[in-house]
Amino acid sequence: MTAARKVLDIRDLTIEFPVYGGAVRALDGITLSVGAGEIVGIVGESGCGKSVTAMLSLRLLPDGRYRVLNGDISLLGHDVLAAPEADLARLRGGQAAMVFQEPLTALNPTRRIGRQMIEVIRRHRPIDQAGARALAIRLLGDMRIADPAEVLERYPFELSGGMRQRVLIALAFSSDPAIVIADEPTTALDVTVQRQVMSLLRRRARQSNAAILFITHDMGLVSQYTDRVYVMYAGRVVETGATGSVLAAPAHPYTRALLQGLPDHAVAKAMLPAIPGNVPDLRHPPAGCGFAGRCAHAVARCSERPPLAPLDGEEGREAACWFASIQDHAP
Amino acid sequence: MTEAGIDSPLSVQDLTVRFPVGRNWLGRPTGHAHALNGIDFALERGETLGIVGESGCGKSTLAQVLTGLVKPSGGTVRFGSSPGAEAAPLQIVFQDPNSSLDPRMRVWRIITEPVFLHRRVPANELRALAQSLAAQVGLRPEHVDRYPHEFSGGQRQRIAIARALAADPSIVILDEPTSALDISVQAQILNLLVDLQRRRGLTYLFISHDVSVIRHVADRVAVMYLGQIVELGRAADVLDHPRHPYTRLLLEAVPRIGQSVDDEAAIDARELPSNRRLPAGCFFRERCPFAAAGCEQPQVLEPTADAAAHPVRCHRSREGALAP
Amino acid sequence: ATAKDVLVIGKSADPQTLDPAVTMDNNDWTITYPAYQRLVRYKTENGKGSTSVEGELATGWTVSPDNLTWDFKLKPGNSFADGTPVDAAAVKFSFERLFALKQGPSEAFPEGTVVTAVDPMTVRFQLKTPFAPFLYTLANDGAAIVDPKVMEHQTGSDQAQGWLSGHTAGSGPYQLTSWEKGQSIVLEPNPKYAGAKPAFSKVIVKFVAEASARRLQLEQGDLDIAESLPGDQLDALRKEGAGKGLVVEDYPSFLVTYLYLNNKRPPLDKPEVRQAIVDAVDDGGIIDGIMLGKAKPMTGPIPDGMWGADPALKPAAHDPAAAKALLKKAGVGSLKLNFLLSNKDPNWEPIALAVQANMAEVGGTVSLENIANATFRERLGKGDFDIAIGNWSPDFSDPYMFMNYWFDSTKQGLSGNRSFYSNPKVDELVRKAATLPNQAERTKLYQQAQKIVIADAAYVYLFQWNREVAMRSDVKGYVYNPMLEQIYNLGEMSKTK
Amino acid sequence: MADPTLASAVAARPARALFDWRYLAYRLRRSPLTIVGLAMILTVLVAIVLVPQVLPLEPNTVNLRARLAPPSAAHWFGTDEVGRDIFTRTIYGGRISVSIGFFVVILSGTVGSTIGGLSGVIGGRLDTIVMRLMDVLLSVPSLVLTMALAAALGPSLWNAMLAIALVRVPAYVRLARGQTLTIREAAYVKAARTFGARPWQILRWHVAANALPPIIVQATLDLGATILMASALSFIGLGAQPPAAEWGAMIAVARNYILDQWWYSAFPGAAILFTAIGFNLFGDGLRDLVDPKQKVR
Amino acid sequence: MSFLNIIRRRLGFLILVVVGVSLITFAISHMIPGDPARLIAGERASDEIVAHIRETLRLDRPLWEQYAHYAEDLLHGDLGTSIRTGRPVADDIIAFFPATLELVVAALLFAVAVGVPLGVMSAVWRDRPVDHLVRTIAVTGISTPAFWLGLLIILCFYGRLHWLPAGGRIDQLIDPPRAITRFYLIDALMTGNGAAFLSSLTHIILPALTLGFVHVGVVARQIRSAMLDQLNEDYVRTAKAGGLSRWRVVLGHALPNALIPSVTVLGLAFGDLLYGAVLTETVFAWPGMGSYVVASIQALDFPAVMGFTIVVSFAYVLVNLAVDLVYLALDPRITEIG
Ligand SMILES: Nc1ncnc2c1ncn2[C@@H]1O[C@H](COP(=O)(O)OP(=O)(O)OP(=O)(O)O)[C@@H](O)[C@H]1O
Ligand SMILES: Nc1ncnc2c1ncn2[C@@H]1O[C@H](COP(=O)(O)OP(=O)(O)OP(=O)(O)O)[C@@H](O)[C@H]1O
Ligand SMILES: [Mg+2]
Ligand SMILES: [Mg+2]
Repeated sequence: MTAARKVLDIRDLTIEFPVYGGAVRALDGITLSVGAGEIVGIVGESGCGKSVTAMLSLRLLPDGRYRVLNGDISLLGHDVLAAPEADLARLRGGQAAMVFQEPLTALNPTRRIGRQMIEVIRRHRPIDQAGARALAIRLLGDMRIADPAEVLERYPFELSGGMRQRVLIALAFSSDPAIVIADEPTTALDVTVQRQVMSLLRRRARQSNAAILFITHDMGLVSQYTDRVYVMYAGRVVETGATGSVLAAPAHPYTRALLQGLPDHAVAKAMLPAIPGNVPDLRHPPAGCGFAGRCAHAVARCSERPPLAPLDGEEGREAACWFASIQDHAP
Repeated sequence: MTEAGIDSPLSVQDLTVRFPVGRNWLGRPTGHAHALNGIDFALERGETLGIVGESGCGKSTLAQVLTGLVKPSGGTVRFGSSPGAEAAPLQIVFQDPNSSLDPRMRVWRIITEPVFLHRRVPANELRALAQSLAAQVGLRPEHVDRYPHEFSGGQRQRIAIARALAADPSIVILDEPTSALDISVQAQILNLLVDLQRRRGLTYLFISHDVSVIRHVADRVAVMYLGQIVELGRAADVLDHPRHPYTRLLLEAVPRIGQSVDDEAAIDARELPSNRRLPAGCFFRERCPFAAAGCEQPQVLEPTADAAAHPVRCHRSREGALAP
Repeated sequence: ATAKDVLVIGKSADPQTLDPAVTMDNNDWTITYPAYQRLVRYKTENGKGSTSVEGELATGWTVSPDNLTWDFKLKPGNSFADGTPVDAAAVKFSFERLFALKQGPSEAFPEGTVVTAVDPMTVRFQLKTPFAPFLYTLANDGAAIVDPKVMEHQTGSDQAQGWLSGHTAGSGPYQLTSWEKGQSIVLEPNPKYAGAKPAFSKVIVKFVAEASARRLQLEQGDLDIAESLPGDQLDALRKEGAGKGLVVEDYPSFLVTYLYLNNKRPPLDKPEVRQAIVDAVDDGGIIDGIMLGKAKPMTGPIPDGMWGADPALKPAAHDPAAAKALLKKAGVGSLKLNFLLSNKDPNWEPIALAVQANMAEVGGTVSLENIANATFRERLGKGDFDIAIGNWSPDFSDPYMFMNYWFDSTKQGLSGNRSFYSNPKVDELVRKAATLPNQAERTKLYQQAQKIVIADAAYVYLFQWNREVAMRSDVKGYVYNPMLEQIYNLGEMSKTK
Repeated sequence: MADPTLASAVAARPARALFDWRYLAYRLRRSPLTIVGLAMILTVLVAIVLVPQVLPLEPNTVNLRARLAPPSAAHWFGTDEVGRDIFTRTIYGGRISVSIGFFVVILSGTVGSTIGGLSGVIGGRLDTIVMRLMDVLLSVPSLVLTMALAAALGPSLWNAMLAIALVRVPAYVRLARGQTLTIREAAYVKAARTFGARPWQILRWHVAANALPPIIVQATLDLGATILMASALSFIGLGAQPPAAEWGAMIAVARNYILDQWWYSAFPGAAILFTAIGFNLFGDGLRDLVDPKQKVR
Repeated sequence: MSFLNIIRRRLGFLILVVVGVSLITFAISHMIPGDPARLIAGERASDEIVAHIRETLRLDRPLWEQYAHYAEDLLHGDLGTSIRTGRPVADDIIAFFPATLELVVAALLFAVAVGVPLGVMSAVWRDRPVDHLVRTIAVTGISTPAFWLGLLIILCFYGRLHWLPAGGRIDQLIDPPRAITRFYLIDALMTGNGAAFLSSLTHIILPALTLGFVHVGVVARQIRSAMLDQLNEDYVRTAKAGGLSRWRVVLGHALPNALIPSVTVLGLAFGDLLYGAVLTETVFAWPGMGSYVVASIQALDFPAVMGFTIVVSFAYVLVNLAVDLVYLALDPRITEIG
């Protein structure tokens, strides 16, 4: 898919965290982009580097805790890794907003909702207290919050999880961002509420033509809410393409195995085709294909690292496997 | 409703649990969380009873009552045929394998804890037992000399399962055994559980909020809402032909690959009410699109006249007002 | 620096109670003594304090031949700070109050004394038995004449004890005007005082617990007089003092330091063993090393300067060889003794250490037990010790304070005879001496007794202290009296500037 | 992975008994202050254990001729008012102080943690009573309690130690109980309870090992505090008694010489400071290391 | 409602504390070997006099009877009469306690004023040189024997530099301000007594510095660890992601939240400060309860020791009540304190 303009563009990014006993290669040469108004998903297992990618896109990881070995990030034309902190601070919450996973802890527990919202709003808009307050009320109203003025006077702990997440989304859209990065925004919520929050998020983004980078580990959500998807495994992107086609016809053995291992469509109590073994230890990232150790089709060549290469047959489809081919995955 | 048969290894009747919440200066509770509000079911030998429901509906509380961690405020729990039989051949596997294993115990100690707490057994016998159990859950014998932190999440859950098997239980309660695991590992554990059940003739009470997992492992399914079972029946019946409006809402909300969502319709969901004060009448009334007269009455879990249909806690459904 | 008409005295501790009928503490007397007057007072002869007395409130007195009836004529014109005249009734009130309260100070006065006001200006004391030192006890702080009006402040039946503990009600040159507890006391002239008008418009008594801080304040001129400085600091002050406008004066005092040897506890029940200790202890070494030479060896129980002392006596010699021989003779193989002391006097510990070392030289093992003063006293009273150390100073200027207290077997224990010494002959001698009116006769008896007790080695007499007083050099008129430790003749003092 | 063949049974030596020593060592290297603290503790220990072995020192030899001598080659730290060598006395004082520290901490730590642990595991009314009692004890100003106790027991080193230990017990009761309550909520304890574990078994198998690290950290910090407290007690005359060379007791005398003989109070004071800093730095660092919150993955 | 709840609970606890503390101190003070009567009578007093004094003080009665009397008086708000000074204990407490309290509060203010910024810097620049420096200062403070430090400070600031006075609460020649709160500084301000204010201020600086220095460490340590906790919280990330500047996040969000748990620690520090005050008071001739209590204990003055213990415990519980209330006011999440 060729996006008109890329709001976020990550090129060949490799970073590591120095830790006890070496360094964790959290991202190992990922390349990823989000076009204007596009909803892009990143899906992958726990620890594969989704959150690091999101945080790094706004350079929110604490300085000095990580090392960039290679690559760069361009966010709305700014070189995120090199930009001065002040520039980024202007970008954050302005042109580029974020929604986090845990809505309870993501809000300052001792401040009223209103104060927190107004503080951020006024950071990016030259309006007075009353104006900011009116805006906050409108934003909350957009999120279908019944009595916005009253909610502004509440503390986070007085709201339900779904409400809090809606507050965070409202906040994210407070300054008409070009991109919203949502890191597992519904993991802490119930399925019924999840659906509501996701739909609000998508609708709001479409209204203001904002792009969304949506991070999840739920294949179902990816399928329902994204246009395009990146499948990550052990700090690398293993496959990407339009969501529908990736899920319907996965090209990488990992994507395939993952989808087959889901109990959704399996015969009850039948043995599921499980992926053997465990996710590799990122302190010792595999030299070749990260999935080779667990892959049923691994051969000698897999000890060489496969590049993320375009696949024939479909625009925008790419996979990092020597033997990638688009195969229909029969549910 | 399944008869609380003579043969049922475990049956509960009208189980209620209230947790005191907040205390005034005299130490008296200022309110209660009504976690369970009248649960009835009977397990059948060798089956898997799946329990689904949203967070906070009382699934874990039910598990804790059955394992004796929480005293019920009302109702009875019966093991086997004799009422009040104490020594229940029942074990539990918790959700989070990180916190359910003592980080400072070696694996063989962890696995054999249900044994050595009650009998003095020489250490070498315990290790041998641990090794054989480890083998059954797919761990290597030398693993038993390590500490839990040296294992991955999936392996830790295997250890927890091995420990549950150590006491040679006939019933195992599985409280979301896979929700803390990687999706790529979930299948391994589900396979292991299915395999163990087959080999050892275990009865499972399988708790999960993931409908597809329940659909996969359960013979029968109970859907819980606000501390009550609203629908109970064969898995295929309940999940493919839900009769209770809540079950329908739940199933609809589960994200499915390849299914699209209508945002405008989805936005109007209502959230779960608090269990601090129970609603009068049908607990689901406020969120129910089918609410009508009669719903202000407390609902009971009853089969319909139609013998083929499973019991449901909704008079409208029983009256056939909610044709699927 | 302080103003010319203000005197600032630095003390180490707050007074406890200012009721003269209750307090037994010199530290309290600093305040009470100048606030009250007594029937008699110690004389000042040639600018020096003497141990003989003269009338203060009394113009004169007569004694009956049987030594039992004492009549005192009062000086007219004296009055208390509130204007109440000091008359026989006030004297009678004061003594009756003292006897009724029956606290420590009443101890000095003979049991069963009856006080009567013969006429407004004559007061009579009727004693039960003759008591030679009676006249001298009347100069004690406890004999202060208290304004009878204090009874207005009585609560319950406390004889106004509560009120007097924090106020003064006397006819002395000064009266207490404020007491910031723990911080300072301010004395101001008593407007009704009959004597010469005092020079200071204010006397401030400040409490500074740290000796070093007291010294610093004295050096900086924030204090005019600093009390209880340790010897080493006084030495340092003396050396550098002149340039800083400070003087440190030495005065011979009646404060003595001596060791109690528990005569009742074996092996110290043997005089040889006690004598061996006397011989072993290096008195001179202690005086030089610990007291820095600012003390004088004692020759016997009565300190030099007090009548009754025997000039023929010599200090005990340091003779380890003799000690060893004595021990051998007594058949004491390994001498193991405990040495009780408390932290009351900082010199006690080094002295104890020195004694420990001295005893080691002659083969004795002395273990030190430094305990809280209260416990220390308790154990002294019970005789639960082998060796203990103590300081003693007389309450009135009479050898009675030493001979009768230390050796009369009825005073065994804390009250005085702390060695638990008992010798019927000595009992007889000292008791007789206490009743006779004639000083020469009494001297003879006391000297006879001294010889016996020295031979019995009842105590180890170490030394009598030099009192050192550190003050700014512009303070004039201070007269030291060995009977009035920590008491200042505020009425006569002044400052030049 | 899932290959349960006995042939491949190779004993892998794990390393996590109480602390993960290798991990601690790794963290330690990045925490210079902790190392400094450790070095200071070691210095003190070496000095008090080895110096008297190497040098023939006698802390109580009185030499009145050499009283109050300034530091010199013969007397490194000078001498005191009866000519004892202050260097020697400072070293011996360290023995006393450090032993007091360990004694108090071990006594109050074990007693307090046992009470707290049991109280936490058993819970219910017993727990309420124990905790109210501890609250009352904690409300008594520790100074008055220690002083009164020391005075009641009679001033001696031993009694001062007992008094300090007694006063510190409630803190450990609270700490251990808090830990226990946290651990009690951990799923592994819940699991143990479903296996029918009795309170003492839970204490023995789960609480003891898991609650220990914070208690040990607290104990390390308390070592410093105890040494200070003991010297304070001795300073006001309720602790060590002469001729024992205790630092606080030495300063109590030395304060009278502070204006003219600086060395007398300076060295024992510096010794207290040095030792307490050592234990506090080390304990502080240890706390950071053991604190799970601050672990960087 | 919950304010009321806490107050009620604390007051209930107060009764428990008074009973418990009086029992404990009573038991302890009667364990002390020694006879207070002997102390008052003077060393040489005859047994008869001592017996008489014992009688008047009821010391000859059985212990339970003595306690019963004491408890009865206590109910009437009467703390008894000091054996040592012969004054009502309550009077002595009023005379000595405010000075201690004033010193403790001043020291606490100093400790907070210095400790909080240090702690914040230390947390923000964790593991950097600043952090090491702050931690060294903190640990040095905690490890310094206050009695020794006090001597050094006097020597330096009074002895050598002559900057500040070294003893007492106020210059002797200046009358203390009229007693309203009995805090000289506050009273001087309230009565507009400039000279007294200045003098009290110069007098309190050195002792407060000495006492406070120890607690600078305590405060800095606590703030550092609380700040580290807060800086790890998600909402800090949210605030940053909202574009707020680093110091706005640190000072505006993290610090207020870090102060909440620290309030409790300050409440506890108050107890330690009382402890430290005793040592500091002697050194600085501060007319507080320190030397009074030491002297009372040494004089076996049971009523005084008990009275003081009860009053201090009372104060301690009240401070903790205040802490609870502050906590409640600061943290909206807490609706009840269990
Ligand atoms: N501050 C850090 N220090 C060390 N390692 C880190 C740090 N942050 C992340 N990592 C490591 O980087 C890897 C990627 O982490 P990340 O949080 O991006 O995973 P994720 O895909 O978001 O997982 P999840 O689904 O659990 O949120 C993990 O192995 C993690 O352990
Ligand atoms: N110890 C407790 N004290 C007070 N309330 C409790 C306690 N345990 C559980 N509850 C309440 O009981 C209700 C049911 O909790 P439970 O843990 O059984 O839910 P659940 O269905 O297991 O949820 P989840 O899917 O989140 O695990 C919740 O509202 C919870 O707040
Ligand atoms: Mg993540
Ligand atoms: Mg649960």
